[in-house]
Amino acid sequence: MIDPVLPGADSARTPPPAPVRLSYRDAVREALRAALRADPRVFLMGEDVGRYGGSYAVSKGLLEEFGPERIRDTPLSESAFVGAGIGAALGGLRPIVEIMTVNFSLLALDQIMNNAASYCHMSGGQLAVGLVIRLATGAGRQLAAQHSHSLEGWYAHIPGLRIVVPATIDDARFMLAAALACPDPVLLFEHAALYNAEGDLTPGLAAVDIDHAAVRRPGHDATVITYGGSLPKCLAAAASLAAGGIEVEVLDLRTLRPLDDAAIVASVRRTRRAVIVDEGWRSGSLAAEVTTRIVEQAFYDLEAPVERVCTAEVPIPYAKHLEDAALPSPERIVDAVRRVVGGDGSG
Amino acid sequence: MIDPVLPGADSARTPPPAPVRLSYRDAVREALRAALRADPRVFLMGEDVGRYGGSYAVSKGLLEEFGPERIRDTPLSESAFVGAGIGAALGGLRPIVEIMTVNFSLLALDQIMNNAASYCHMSGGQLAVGLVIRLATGAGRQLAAQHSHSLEGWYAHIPGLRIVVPATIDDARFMLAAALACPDPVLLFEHAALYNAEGDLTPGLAAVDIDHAAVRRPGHDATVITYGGSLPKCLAAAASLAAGGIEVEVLDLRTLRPLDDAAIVASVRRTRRAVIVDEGWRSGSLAAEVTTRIVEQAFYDLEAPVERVCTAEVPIPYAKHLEDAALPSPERIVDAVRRVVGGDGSG
Amino acid sequence: MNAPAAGPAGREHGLALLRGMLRIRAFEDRCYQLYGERKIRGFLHLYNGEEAVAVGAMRALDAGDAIVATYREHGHALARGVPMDRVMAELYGKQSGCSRGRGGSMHLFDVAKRFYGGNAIVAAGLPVAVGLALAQKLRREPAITACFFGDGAVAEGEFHESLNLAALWRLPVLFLCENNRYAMGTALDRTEAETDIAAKARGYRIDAAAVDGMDVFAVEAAVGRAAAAIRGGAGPALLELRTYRFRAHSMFDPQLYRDKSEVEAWQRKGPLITLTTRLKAEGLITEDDFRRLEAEASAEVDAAVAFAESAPWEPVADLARFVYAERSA
Amino acid sequence: MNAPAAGPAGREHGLALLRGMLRIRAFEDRCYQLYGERKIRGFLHLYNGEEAVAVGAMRALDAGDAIVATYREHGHALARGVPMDRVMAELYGKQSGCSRGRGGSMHLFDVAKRFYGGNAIVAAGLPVAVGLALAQKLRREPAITACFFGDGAVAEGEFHESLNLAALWRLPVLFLCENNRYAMGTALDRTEAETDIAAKARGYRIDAAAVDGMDVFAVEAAVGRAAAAIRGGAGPALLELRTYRFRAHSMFDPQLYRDKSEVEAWQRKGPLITLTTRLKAEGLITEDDFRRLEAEASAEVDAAVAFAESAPWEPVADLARFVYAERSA
Ligand SMILES: Cc1ncc(C[n+]2csc(CCOP(=O)(O)OP(=O)(O)O)c2C)c(N)n1
Ligand SMILES: Cc1ncc(C[n+]2csc(CCOP(=O)(O)OP(=O)(O)O)c2C)c(N)n1
Ligand SMILES: [Mg+2]
Ligand SMILES: [Mg+2]
Repeated sequence: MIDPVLPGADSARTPPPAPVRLSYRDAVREALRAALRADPRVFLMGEDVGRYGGSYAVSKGLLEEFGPERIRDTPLSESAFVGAGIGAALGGLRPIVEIMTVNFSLLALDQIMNNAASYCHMSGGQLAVGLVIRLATGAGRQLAAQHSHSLEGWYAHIPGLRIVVPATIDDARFMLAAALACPDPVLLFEHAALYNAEGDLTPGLAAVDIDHAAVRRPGHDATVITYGGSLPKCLAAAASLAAGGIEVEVLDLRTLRPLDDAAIVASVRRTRRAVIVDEGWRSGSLAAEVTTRIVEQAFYDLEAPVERVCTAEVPIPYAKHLEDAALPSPERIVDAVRRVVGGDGSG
Repeated sequence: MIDPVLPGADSARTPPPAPVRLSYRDAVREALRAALRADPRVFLMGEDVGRYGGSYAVSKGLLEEFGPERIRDTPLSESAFVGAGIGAALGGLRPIVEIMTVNFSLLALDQIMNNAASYCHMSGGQLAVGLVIRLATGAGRQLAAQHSHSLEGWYAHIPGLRIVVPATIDDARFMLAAALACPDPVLLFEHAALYNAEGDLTPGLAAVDIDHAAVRRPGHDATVITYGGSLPKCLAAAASLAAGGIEVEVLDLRTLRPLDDAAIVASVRRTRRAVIVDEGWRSGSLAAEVTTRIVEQAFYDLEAPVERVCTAEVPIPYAKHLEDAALPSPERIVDAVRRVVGGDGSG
Repeated sequence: MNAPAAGPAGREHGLALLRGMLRIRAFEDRCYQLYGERKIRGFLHLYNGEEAVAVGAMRALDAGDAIVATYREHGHALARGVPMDRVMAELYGKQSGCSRGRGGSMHLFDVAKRFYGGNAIVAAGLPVAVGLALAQKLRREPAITACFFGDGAVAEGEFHESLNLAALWRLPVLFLCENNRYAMGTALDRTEAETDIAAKARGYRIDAAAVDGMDVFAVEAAVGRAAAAIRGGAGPALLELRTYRFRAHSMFDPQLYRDKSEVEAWQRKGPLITLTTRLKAEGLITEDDFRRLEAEASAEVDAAVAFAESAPWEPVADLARFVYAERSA
Repeated sequence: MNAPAAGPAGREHGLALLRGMLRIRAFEDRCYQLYGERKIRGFLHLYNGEEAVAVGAMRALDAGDAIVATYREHGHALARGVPMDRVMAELYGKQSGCSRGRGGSMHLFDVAKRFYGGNAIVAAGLPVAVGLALAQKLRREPAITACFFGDGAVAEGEFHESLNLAALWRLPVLFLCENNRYAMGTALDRTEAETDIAAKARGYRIDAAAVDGMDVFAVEAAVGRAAAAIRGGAGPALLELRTYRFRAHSMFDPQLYRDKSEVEAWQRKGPLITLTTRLKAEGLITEDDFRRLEAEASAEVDAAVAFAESAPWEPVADLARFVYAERSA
């Protein structure tokens, strides 16, 4: 698998190691392993995280290394084991709860919104729910309506939660530690289509923050704002636009709550045009919030209406051609960029 | 209580009766009674709808009139009785399921999103879930974080659902019938703060649609777009602005999904300025969606950035002064209108 | 297990059950192959080893009864009479599929057969079944609702809420728990403090029994008895059907959680072997009969594949259809 | 009811229990009055009639144990030792309230007392209690978690999921069901097919017993025994505490669902009358003792009201504090 000697905090003095190539899946696993090693209060709990090795093979091998107390298979009881994660956090542990996919998190929403997100405020600051919930998210694998939700943007509506979305190998490897260092409930969304993606860890990198958006490709003709599973599509669109002479800046939001307004506004002020790409259903999408923030904070800088490329407003169908038609694609992103750059959007 | 001879479809030939004054609560009750009388397939089910008379006294007296089969008290099992409503609809009945408040609907979200909203599409059109779910919503009565949600805008993200929000006595009285006539799952949100509001039924009115927004006050200086429990606040703000010479148009969305884009755009094209007022938390609010639609469809008509007046991003606190500070108020609406009319919003 | 002895009523009965089970087995084996060929995609959960449950149960139910199933429901759909070619076309994602290609393997529907699907959220079918039964009761219909779910579903809150509601309101619903001993990779004794599922039903005052789910006659008899009682007004019942899944949970499962030897031991008492051996021993069928039924099943699957291959695709322009019901003009 | 006879260990014991119950009664009666004066707002659920449960249970628990309660939790907070003035200030919505005025009646918290609140979503505290107990077990603490909930909570899926999880993992949690026979206006037999709550626990292999919740000694003894067993590693337990709510569900309840005579019958066997009569009959206390304790309770409530009246308001500028944890600098 991967080089066991990963760059760590204490490697600061040694020369940066050679780049390590690994998959997003392995990066998440390495993040889990590092967290479990670093802090005895950390444990992982969820359906089939142990014996089965995780439904996406993310936690494979961890049961053997850390034992069943810390790699804890749960019954199918999403509400109870998420609530148990909340309680365990209050009791002094640092739980990582895996909800196999975001689709099943609806069963735990009461615990997430009414308890995890509310305890701190409603106790006047006495309770801190230092809980990380990991969820696979997204469509694209023909899993049909009940298994294809992209609800991270929807969850970002809820005060009291932090929503983080690793889109790169570096973030898959290091966002978990930042989430665990945070005293608040953090939902960490991993797009299932990314697990097989491979890439290099940035040599010498030992940590990332979960506060700032990141420019993944600089450009000046328009800003393409995205996150998670849509980032590769945006980068592909950017490359093909560049071939046609249009240089877009690709901004990876990384954290959906709280949003990094400064980074969004700074980029849009420069490029004066924005396209938001987001796998959520269009109405009420995170893209609507980002659009609104741009309107609120950079209205007079805009040269064209903001465009958004989202998922069609349908429960995701099984058939591949229908599913493809429902989801954001590099082609749709290219078209949207051309519209904002051409300035012929509407009006 | 109220005149039993309500205007009905068959009263078209008789002269319109004198205006009937009643409370929003009584209007909803009358709507329920009329629906139960009109169609033997209709029944009402939920926690404490029968013996207790409804937690907001809405269904008081219905058990006596229609009996326990049709006014059906349920155990505290939100997921099961919402799912049972779905199944009963599939089985040929026309259930009205009451979830006592939207706060408890989180426990039924899986049934709502993965079943009610998905069955039609995922069965290729074979299943129609003709179910009406009624929910009390909103804050303002010092009920604290777990009992003060305004999630109707959040629910409007979900394809397959229709979201309707009666804000007036007429709509409280007649939207239910329109919802029951619709073959799709309809969520009908009643703001708890409206139940005691009194008003006149429009004489001769026998039905309303659930497809169109309605101008509740015409004006030309700006459009204030709102719905539900915020409508009275907007009308109060409009009145006080009018005293200062600013005439705003107040648009009541009535239906949050699907949105009546035509009405929104038509009004904003006229006034060239918009303020959205929505009791949802600001980030990811319905106001963001409405703002984005205006940007997408009327960008070049806008003279100023759209403003939104939403709830502060906090779990609602108990203390009155804090709760008041968190919620939209006529004062905050007036200020926002002054900003868009003054044109000094940002930039 | 407290189901009394049951056996074939004669040659035709035996042949019918065997035919039903062979059809499912042949269908599932072909699906496995077609998945390898990428004709079928998404999640695919096969029913090999559990055929006696669907076939025995459906035979004991009436055509007017409503059926609710899970994502592992090919067998239920076929045994219920959903045409095999339309099921196969669905797995291909074609317009002629029983869900117009929108559902796929986990969402087979056929309202004409009162087959209410295919649900991919564990336990989410139970409340819906309760509602279908509520409609049957309020409409004074003679029908009942049969609801299939796995052992894994028992841990979900909806199991609890649904059983209570059904019992409280004395609804005509038959809960059929297919206990194949695993929920994905998690064995029952690692998800339930009390592993006797039938015993749990008592907490709701629901009649319950465990049945040998490898014995199609036992299943048919138990479901028949329970259905008759429910139809007679006895209120809901639960049957725990003890069975075993021969294949992996889905196509992505390396099966780290169980030994090959365990699988083999169960295969030796598999429902098809057991039934065939018994029918032959009782002189009701011959090896030729078996071969003929197998050939018929194979031919039906061939025809279903041919149908699916040549079936049309839904036009992309129709993507947004059926999000809302189409009102007849 | 299978709790063996239990009684006072002596005068001090009896006085302590009586004091605890009188404090709650005096507090609740004042709350009722203050609601009428609009000093307290929102939902207010009073505990009159159920005092023996909180007082008996808390006395049997250790200071290190964690407590999870419901929206009807004034009694639990007071019995646990949350200062009465801070509870009253909370009901006033003041900054000095035990939740800084943000929680109100339904959300009393005091982490120093390991009092984890006040939850207004029925049954939502159970999973949290399971998690607290998981932490206690993994951290090898000697403490246990006691989780209070009403009879209405039993129908919720979270009851089922939580009991199973606690039993499966043998967690040190004591489930305390306050069966006051109604969930708002719905009597238990109209929400549960099986109304014997203790019997339900068997479906999870959890030890359970029903206890006379009007008898503070019975409660104390039963909770003490259960807590000791749990501390000894026996795994979770459930007690059904049979009690009755004397007042309306909340301040908005016209009580159409029960007869005055039923309430009066229960009031005659109320926990305070029963205890006082017994202590006097056994010669452990006098009428003077009773009067003194009542006066003390009344004085404490007066002081709490005075404290709440003069306590400061949280500045509006601090509205958005505590949405996220404040990291120490
Ligand atoms: C609510 C929910 N949680 C998790 C999953 C993921 N999942 C799919 S199938 C399955 C196992 C279910 O086991 P069981 O109910 O025994 O049915 P079987 O697959 O054995 O037929 C799980 C955990 C899901 N689909 N729904
Ligand atoms: C999930 C949920 N559903 C409904 C409600 C509304 N509600 C508040 S209290 C209550 C009754 C609860 O009864 P019980 O559990 O017996 O507690 P008691 O009030 O009798 O102490 C209901 C239905 C709620 N708070 N939470
Ligand atoms: Mg199973
Ligand atoms: Mg109760």
